[in-house]
Amino acid sequence: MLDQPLPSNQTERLADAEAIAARIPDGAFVALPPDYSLVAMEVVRALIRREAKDLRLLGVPVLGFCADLLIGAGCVREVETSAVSLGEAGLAPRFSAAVEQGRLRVVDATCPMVHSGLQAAEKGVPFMPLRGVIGSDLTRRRDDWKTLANPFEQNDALIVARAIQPDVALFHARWADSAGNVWIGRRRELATIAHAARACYVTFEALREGDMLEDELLAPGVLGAVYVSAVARAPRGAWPLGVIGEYGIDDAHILEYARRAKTAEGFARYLDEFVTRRAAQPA
Amino acid sequence: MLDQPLPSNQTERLADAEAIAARIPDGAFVALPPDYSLVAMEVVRALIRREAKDLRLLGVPVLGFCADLLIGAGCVREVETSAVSLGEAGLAPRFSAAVEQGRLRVVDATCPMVHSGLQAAEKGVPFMPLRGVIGSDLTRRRDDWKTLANPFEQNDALIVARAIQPDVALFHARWADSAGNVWIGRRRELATIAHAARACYVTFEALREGDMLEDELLAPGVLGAVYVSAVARAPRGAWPLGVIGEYGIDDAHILEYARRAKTAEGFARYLDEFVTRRAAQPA
Amino acid sequence: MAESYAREELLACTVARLIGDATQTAHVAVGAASPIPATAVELLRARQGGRPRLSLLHRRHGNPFSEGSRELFDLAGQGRIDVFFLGGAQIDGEANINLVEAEGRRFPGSFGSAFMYFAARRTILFREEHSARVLVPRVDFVSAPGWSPPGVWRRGGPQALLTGKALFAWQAERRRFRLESVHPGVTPEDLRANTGFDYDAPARVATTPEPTDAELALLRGPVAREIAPNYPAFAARLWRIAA
Amino acid sequence: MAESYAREELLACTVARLIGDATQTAHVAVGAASPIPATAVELLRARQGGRPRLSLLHRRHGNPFSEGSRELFDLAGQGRIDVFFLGGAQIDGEANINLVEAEGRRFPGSFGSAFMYFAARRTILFREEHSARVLVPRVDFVSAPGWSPPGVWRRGGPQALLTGKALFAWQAERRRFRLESVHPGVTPEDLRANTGFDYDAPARVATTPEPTDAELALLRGPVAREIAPNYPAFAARLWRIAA
Repeated sequence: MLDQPLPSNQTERLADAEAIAARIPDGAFVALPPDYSLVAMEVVRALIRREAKDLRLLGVPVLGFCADLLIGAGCVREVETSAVSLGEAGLAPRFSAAVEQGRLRVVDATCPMVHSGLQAAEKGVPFMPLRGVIGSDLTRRRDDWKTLANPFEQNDALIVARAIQPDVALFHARWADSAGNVWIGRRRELATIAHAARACYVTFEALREGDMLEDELLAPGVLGAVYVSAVARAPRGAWPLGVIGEYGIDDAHILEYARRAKTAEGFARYLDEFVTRRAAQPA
Repeated sequence: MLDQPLPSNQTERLADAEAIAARIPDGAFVALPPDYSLVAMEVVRALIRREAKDLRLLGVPVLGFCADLLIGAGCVREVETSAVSLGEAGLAPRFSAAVEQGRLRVVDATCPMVHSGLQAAEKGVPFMPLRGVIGSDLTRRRDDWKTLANPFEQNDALIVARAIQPDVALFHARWADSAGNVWIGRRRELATIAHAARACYVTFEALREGDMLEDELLAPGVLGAVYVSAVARAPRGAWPLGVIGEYGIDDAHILEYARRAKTAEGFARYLDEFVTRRAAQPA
Repeated sequence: MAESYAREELLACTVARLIGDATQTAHVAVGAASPIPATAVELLRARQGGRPRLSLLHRRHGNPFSEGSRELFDLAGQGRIDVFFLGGAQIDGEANINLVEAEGRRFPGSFGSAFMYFAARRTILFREEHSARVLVPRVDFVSAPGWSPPGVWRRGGPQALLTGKALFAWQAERRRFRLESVHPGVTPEDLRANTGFDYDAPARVATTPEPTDAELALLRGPVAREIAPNYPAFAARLWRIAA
Repeated sequence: MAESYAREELLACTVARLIGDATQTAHVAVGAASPIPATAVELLRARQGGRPRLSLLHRRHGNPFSEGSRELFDLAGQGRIDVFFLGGAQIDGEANINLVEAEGRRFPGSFGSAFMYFAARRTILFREEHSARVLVPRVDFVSAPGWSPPGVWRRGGPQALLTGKALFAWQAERRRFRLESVHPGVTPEDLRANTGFDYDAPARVATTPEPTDAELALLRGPVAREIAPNYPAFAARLWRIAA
């Protein structure tokens, strides 16, 4: 798998979130950040509008609101993640219902194993070792985790995560620039998934002229264009999740969602109001 | 080795580079950045003034001017590095002389193996695998590198680097703040060595009030105080090397050094003029 | 006895005692949603001049990390996390925890527990609900095991289990919990009836110490002000303080 | 024939042809000190609307990386580096390179060669000095091997060897160099006498094409302006242009 090299991109500028959703094919293995990181919610809504099917979601390392929405809308075949939760708003209702009714396969992980698997792909190595995990029932369901003897020590076994190479890294950024770079700040899990994935699609709040990599103050928070397949502007594109420095998480909306999505009917009305109908509106 | 946990620091503020040099004991295994990164040159000079002995230097991943100075001054027993070079100023003269005269042990490495060994320590795992390297004569001299079968593939061997845990990470930063954080910008190899090392000493150009981790624009370039044992102010502390945004490398000085250090006598005069005598001056 | 206090305040004071003073504990990490462990750490910090260091994973502003969501796990791997907290949909008498599934119900998932329970130097198990449904003889799914056999690397493990009714200490050598104290108003019989697993208990069971006036003054002053920005609903309910 | 040109300009044009056009090459990385490969890439970029992407390791301002000195190696591991350059204190007829030690002399060290030679899709070997001292039958120390046996992962290897006197193509199946061309003014006999290793050669040896007027115009205009800030001494000497 890893012998198929990843591309060096010349970043494309696309029109909007719909255009990005159109690039993500049915069946794709899509890596997504947690709700407290930078989630490309407008693309998630566009995926639901285009009736994406059979997606496999990777939580880096956990999933939340965006995954619950995609699962409820029937776009998802499988999730590989350390958790799916709405945080303080409680359990993810569509996720729980889909699993309990046998409609969704869950590949249960634990956070640092996800990070290690992605870091292996980032380095182009087939696996990475980790301490702990041995004795957890998680290992019984993962044939991509194996135990391995420490070659430097007698009688010392470790678990190893096979490299995880997503088809798509998808997230939102505060800024993109003319050179195709995006600014992700301290959310470095986004850099890791971009490094590891075959394609990386990013929506952004605002465009900056010039090249952020030439600015030593901005550069540490930049993901370089070489990793970015395409970008599209999506103002408030993370809503109802947040973008630090721009807007916070809309806690009231997430609570309202949690309440409505307890039933399939309530979820359908939520979709109709906040996802499907917006397609008819001008951007 | 790695079962001895690393400390969570409450960063100390020391008076000057001399005070930091006093914390670095003879025989310590000291990780240093390359010349184009942020080298704590004033501490290097203070180590020479205090006549440090038997240091082991780790180049992350290469060494330059600072190592040549320490080697020439007799402070170094061994270097573990992918290269020692003055870059455009040519070979490192005191390094070459010490090796050719059998006075210095070199543990030859290759850049990504150094990074992988430090990343292993950063994660608390005993080793990390890497592609390539097999067939290089480097492997013959390293009992901390082993080949290992890929557990996910038949007939596929990889090389693994044993975790590298330096006693000391030593470097210079543009800023420190009241909370003990330091700003290293995009020089992330400095974060890696700080994460991996038992102690981390940092000189800085200027102090910022407050906590840089509270500033989302600065935070991506911050190394958090939890990793920093002690800091000390050293204005122009990287000279004749540079600090991006503050001052550039003094190429003329490095060329002058390269010329003088070709002979032991020339080197001794250089030390006298630029290292030893400065001790008598007020800070 | 102290003036009247909330159950959350009792629990926070108990957690603070478990963490211990700054000579024992340099760095506490608090994940996920519960504000009570964070309150306990802030209580210690108010007493001890800002120690121990507190890393709040989901702090919305001024998050302590600059390496993304990987950094907590790397910190723990390095041995730089002294105390961590875990809960469970189920917790059993061997200190195994289950965050995945029980009785046909799906829970969020294991998060980082399968690593943190090994790598943090001490883990305090914390679950407010104390019932035979939660505290079971054997978890349905081991997200993270309470102990590991010889030859499996393990830096740390459970220190104690604190619930809304009682405090248990973990006896590593016996692989069993021992009842330390019941909270005011709980009887040992009540406790036994609501606990699904067997545990050791002394002949005379102590009562969990109530918060002192000094503790309550700190909780309702500086601690409340530190907690409010990150746990606004909790602080508003408990102390009527706005973020 | 073109107007008079510098040897560096001939070498840069030759490197540009080896790299190939933008359909073949998306990303070239240039390490260490030599400005000639960087000049070649800038020549291509001037012709091809800014392609291929050039990552200059030691660029002092606007360095393309934000993950520190690790990023180049991770990029190569991912397969995102199409062309890389390596030299050697010694290079032998099996394309092994030695950057460590020879005849009692110590050189800087292997840098990232032992990884990059495997992971970059193509490596162009470049060394201006062409002598039997540098081009040896067998290197004293293998920093990085020119080829790997079956079963050893290797994404890429040598494409060619360019020196101040000639261009050799690498024949992977024969594990030998083949002489492609000698630079103007060099005879095949002169070359054989100054090369320590054996190589294949055609009956009639071609001459390395000289820079065209169009190439020279680009080199001395836009390329010089791009190169000057990062290689000031080189640009000043060759084109009398300041950084």
